[in-house]
Amino acid sequence: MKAAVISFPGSNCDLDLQWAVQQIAGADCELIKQDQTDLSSYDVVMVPGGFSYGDYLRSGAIARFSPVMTALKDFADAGGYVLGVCNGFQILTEAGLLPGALQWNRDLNFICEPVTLTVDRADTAFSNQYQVGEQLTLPIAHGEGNYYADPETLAALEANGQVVFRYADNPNGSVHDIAGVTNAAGNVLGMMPHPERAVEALLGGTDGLGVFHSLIQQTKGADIRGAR
Amino acid sequence: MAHVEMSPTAIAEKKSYLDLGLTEAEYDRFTELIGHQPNDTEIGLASGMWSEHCAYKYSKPILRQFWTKNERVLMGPGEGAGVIDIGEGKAVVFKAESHNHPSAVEPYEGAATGVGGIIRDIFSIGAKPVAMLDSLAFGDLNQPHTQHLVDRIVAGIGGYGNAIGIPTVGGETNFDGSYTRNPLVNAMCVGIMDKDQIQKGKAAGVGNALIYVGAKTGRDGINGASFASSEFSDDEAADRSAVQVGDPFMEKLLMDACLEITQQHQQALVGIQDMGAAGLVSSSVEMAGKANSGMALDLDLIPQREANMTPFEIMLSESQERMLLCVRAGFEQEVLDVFAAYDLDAAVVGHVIDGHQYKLYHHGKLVCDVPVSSLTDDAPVYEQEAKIPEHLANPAPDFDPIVTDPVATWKAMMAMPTIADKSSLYRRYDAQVQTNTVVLPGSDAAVIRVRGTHRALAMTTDSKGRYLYLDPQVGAAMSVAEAARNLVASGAEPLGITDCLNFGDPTKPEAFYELAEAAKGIIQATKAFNAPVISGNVSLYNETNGHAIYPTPMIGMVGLIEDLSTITTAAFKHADDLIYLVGETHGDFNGSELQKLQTGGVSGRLFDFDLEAEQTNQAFVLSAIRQHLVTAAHDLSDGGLLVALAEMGFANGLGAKIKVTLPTSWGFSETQGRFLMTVAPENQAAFEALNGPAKLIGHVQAAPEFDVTTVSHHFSVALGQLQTAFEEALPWYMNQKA
Amino acid sequence: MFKAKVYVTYKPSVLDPKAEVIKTALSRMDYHNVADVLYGKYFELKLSGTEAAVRKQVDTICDQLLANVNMETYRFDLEPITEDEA
Amino acid sequence: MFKAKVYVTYKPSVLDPKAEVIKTALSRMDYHNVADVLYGKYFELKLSGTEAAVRKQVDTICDQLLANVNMETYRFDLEPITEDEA
Ligand SMILES: Nc1ncnc2c1ncn2[C@@H]1O[C@H](COP(=O)(O)OP(=O)(O)O)[C@@H](O)[C@H]1O
Ligand SMILES: [Mg+2]
Repeated sequence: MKAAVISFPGSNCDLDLQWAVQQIAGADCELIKQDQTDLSSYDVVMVPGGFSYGDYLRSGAIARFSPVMTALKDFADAGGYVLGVCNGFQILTEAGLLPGALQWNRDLNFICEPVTLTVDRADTAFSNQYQVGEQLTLPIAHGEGNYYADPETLAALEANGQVVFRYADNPNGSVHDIAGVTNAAGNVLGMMPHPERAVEALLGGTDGLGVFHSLIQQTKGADIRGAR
Repeated sequence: MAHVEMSPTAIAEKKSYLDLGLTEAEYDRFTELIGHQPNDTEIGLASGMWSEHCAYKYSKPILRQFWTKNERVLMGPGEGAGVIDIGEGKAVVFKAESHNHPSAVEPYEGAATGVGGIIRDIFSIGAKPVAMLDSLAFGDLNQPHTQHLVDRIVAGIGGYGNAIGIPTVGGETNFDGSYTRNPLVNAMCVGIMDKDQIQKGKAAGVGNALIYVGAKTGRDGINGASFASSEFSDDEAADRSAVQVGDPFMEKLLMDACLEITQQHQQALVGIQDMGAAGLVSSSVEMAGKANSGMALDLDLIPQREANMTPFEIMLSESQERMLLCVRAGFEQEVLDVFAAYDLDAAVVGHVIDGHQYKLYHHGKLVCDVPVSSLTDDAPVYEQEAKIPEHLANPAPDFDPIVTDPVATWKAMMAMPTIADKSSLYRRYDAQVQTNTVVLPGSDAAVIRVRGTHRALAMTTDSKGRYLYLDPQVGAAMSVAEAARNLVASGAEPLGITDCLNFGDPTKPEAFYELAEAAKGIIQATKAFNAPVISGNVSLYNETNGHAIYPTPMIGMVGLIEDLSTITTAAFKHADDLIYLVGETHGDFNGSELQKLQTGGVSGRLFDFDLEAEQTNQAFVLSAIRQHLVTAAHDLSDGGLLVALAEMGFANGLGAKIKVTLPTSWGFSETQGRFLMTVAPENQAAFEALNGPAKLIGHVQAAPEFDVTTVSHHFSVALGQLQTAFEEALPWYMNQKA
Repeated sequence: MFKAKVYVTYKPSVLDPKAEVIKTALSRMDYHNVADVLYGKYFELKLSGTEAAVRKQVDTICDQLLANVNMETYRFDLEPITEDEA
Repeated sequence: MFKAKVYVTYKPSVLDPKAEVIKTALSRMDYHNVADVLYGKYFELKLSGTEAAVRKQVDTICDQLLANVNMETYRFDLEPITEDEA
């Protein structure tokens, strides 16, 4: 698997994602800038967490005007795999690559803590190493992670089985306890919890590794170092 | 509120320098030093540079006595931050800074810009910031004003740290009435670097350029340094001009760009310093002073956000997110290009010149021409008079607690705001970004691994204002000891400390006495734990309407763990592990949380402190941990033995059964130098063979229940009951109406 | 030259947590005569061009940047200003 | 019954990082005719009472709650509304 992580000005989980994919999951992973316009050499492009452009207007709102986003749209349209984590998820919704929007957490406070997720779909490019119903512990760290979609969109999401992860105990007010959702085609996933923060036992758990192993499995080729 | 310029004669006649915080004697001294009547700009610079914040004019005689060097210290106080060797080619850099006054006026931005400021100190040394800690003190939490301050200050710290991507991994939150109008907001930042890349804030080499980078200068926070060096009164609460808005996005770019320069453009860089208190003047003149250089700046080249700023305003503005670099002649473009790639405003604004004068030009006119030393080394230093405060000269009688219902007291103690769970606050901080945090907030010290080595760093902040109020010297030594105890419980060996000395008005003999005595205690204890002071900060005038805070030195300590497998946390791990109490317990209650619970305050003579026993106990605990004989360790501090025991049980829902030969009330005594540890049954013999100062008092049990036998009582309580009291106290208080 | 005053608010169907917090705060301040609170963002932009062009442009800026139309709505007023006011 | 429209913006001397970032975004969208951006908050409150009382109350609410007077200024308009509109 050849992956890239897009580093926007203000991204701050870019190096963490790269570390998880490269040092821990053992796949190729490059950091690229927001002005990159050609993504054709990658299997997977990841949009990291952080505060792109300070998140000053709305989280993710400004990043979507970066040159790389046009390329990312083409990449996704062509079937490339796109993973957005936290701010990455927010950027993907702002850019229209994923449905819905992320609103301020129900209690208006930033929340950093481990949460329990339930795997809803184990047949996606991002979750094929998990079992349906499996419970995962992943950290969240966000102020605007309260997923919102209007009723029709929501009904369509559920009907198409686009919800991949749900909160077991909803921390932020997200509709239908949605923690991670794909586009209709299933090749773009956005999730608020941070899988890259749960890949080493030393740091408290390895439940997030499955996301990266799933992508490696999906894109074949690369060998998986250290089974889940 | 724009600044109106006055002529040198008008300044002398109208004595307008008095409004800037300079005395007549200081005005005369400055006039003599510079050899002419100071003009408006010059007197403004003096007021900033001669403030306590920049010149340490009252605290210097105290700070000089600190113990600042051992074999590991690479750089002590004097630069942006201190540096200590941690082996394997790496060094740790750390410093703490207070932002008490700004946070009292505007809690969110005051706290946020405090975080921003301390981060700049760390990366100006060339270190990558890897962790933040925050030490907070507030008034009583049943006051709506306090609730508001807690909410906004915590939001501000998180707002900045979370956005810039530095994990906030620890800290402390204390509550006492003395902080009602003067909350303490001390932020500490820790960085890691290759030990051969240390940068200094100096401007040397005639012809070398000064490059300004970062946010444009505006009229925000003008002369905040002298603002922070005076007391509050009710009128000044309405003085709302000294507020800046933090921009963590800008600082992230600035940090990344500056680190790129310190790491990859070393041949271009002579020196680098952040613009903190007294903004452009302090950073530039200090850089010249350290290299014994002269300097000329052209103020028209300073990036400005507002029109028609006067030299006074430009030089004393405390706009945030700015840095000053001295760059070798010929390399200017190379450095400007790096900044341009990050979309940052940067400009060459001046040069190092021959001689020792500090010259400023504005619209082609020379507006300041003074010796560099008149603003730095020649600033006044005062030896103050010290006088023992009345409550120390004639202490109240000893407090002797009576505990008739042990379970009720235990629950009430768990809910004391200073003791209660702080997770509702620290969950608002990203503690994990950068993915190095091994021990999260909630245990004793936080632990960060050092990438590229087998090592980890443990870090903590501790302050004990209540103890210092009853005995500043012993209380300060206890603060250092508690910090060390927290590190040791995590498996770390203390490396060094940074401090924020939060005190009252130093011109009052009683307040100065407290400061001088506290320093003595810090010196004794730092030597005892081989943890020199490598950096720090002073915040005086923490008074409102004449009422000072408790004297509160904040101790930030960093320790080294050489082997990741020896990292230890406070949580019980397994049922049947044996519980040992390390250290002697006495009836030590004056200044304790139990005294506060039962009497509403603290009074009397502070209980004794056996520094030697503390050293012995810490050495024993560390050695047992390093031999892998310990499954959990927790230091005893606020609330003593029973509080610590309960805290150890909460994380994994494990109870305990213990028996102690102490009176029940002594279960809440705060005798120093103690730990609780657990040892797996199979290691009992090996552990006891160490012959340490540890006594077996019971064991961990699977049942979520604590069962305690003392000489006077036998009682048991469900873990859940104590945990509810512990966890719900802060959220409950925060929702109280007046 | 025109000044555009832009108002961005949540769609009525979206619960706005910030407005809720303000309501709670008002009732803590014992203001029980406040019936309703709406919270939004307010922008002023100064733009040059013909009125029609500016109107179209502001609409695009709102739609793509200033509001997230998945959960927010916007409206704006244009008023002509002189160069001095700009 | 009155509707109060409240505008809260930064004081002119305070740096507004949000407005700066919006300006950057507009120039990336190739809108070079936008001269200036102001970013603020907008509130609508509905309140009952006499005009004078309501005016005084809204002023207090702004000063103590809606605006942070350390760095923001506010202004508001009051308009009478009927019970139906409320
Ligand atoms: N303001 C804060 N920010 C971050 N962490 C905090 C804060 N207040 C308390 N904590 C964390 O809560 C835990 C308990 O704090 P404290 O009771 O002060 O510990 P100790 O008594 O061991 O010094 C620690 O892990 C500490 O880092
Ligand atoms: Mg402790």
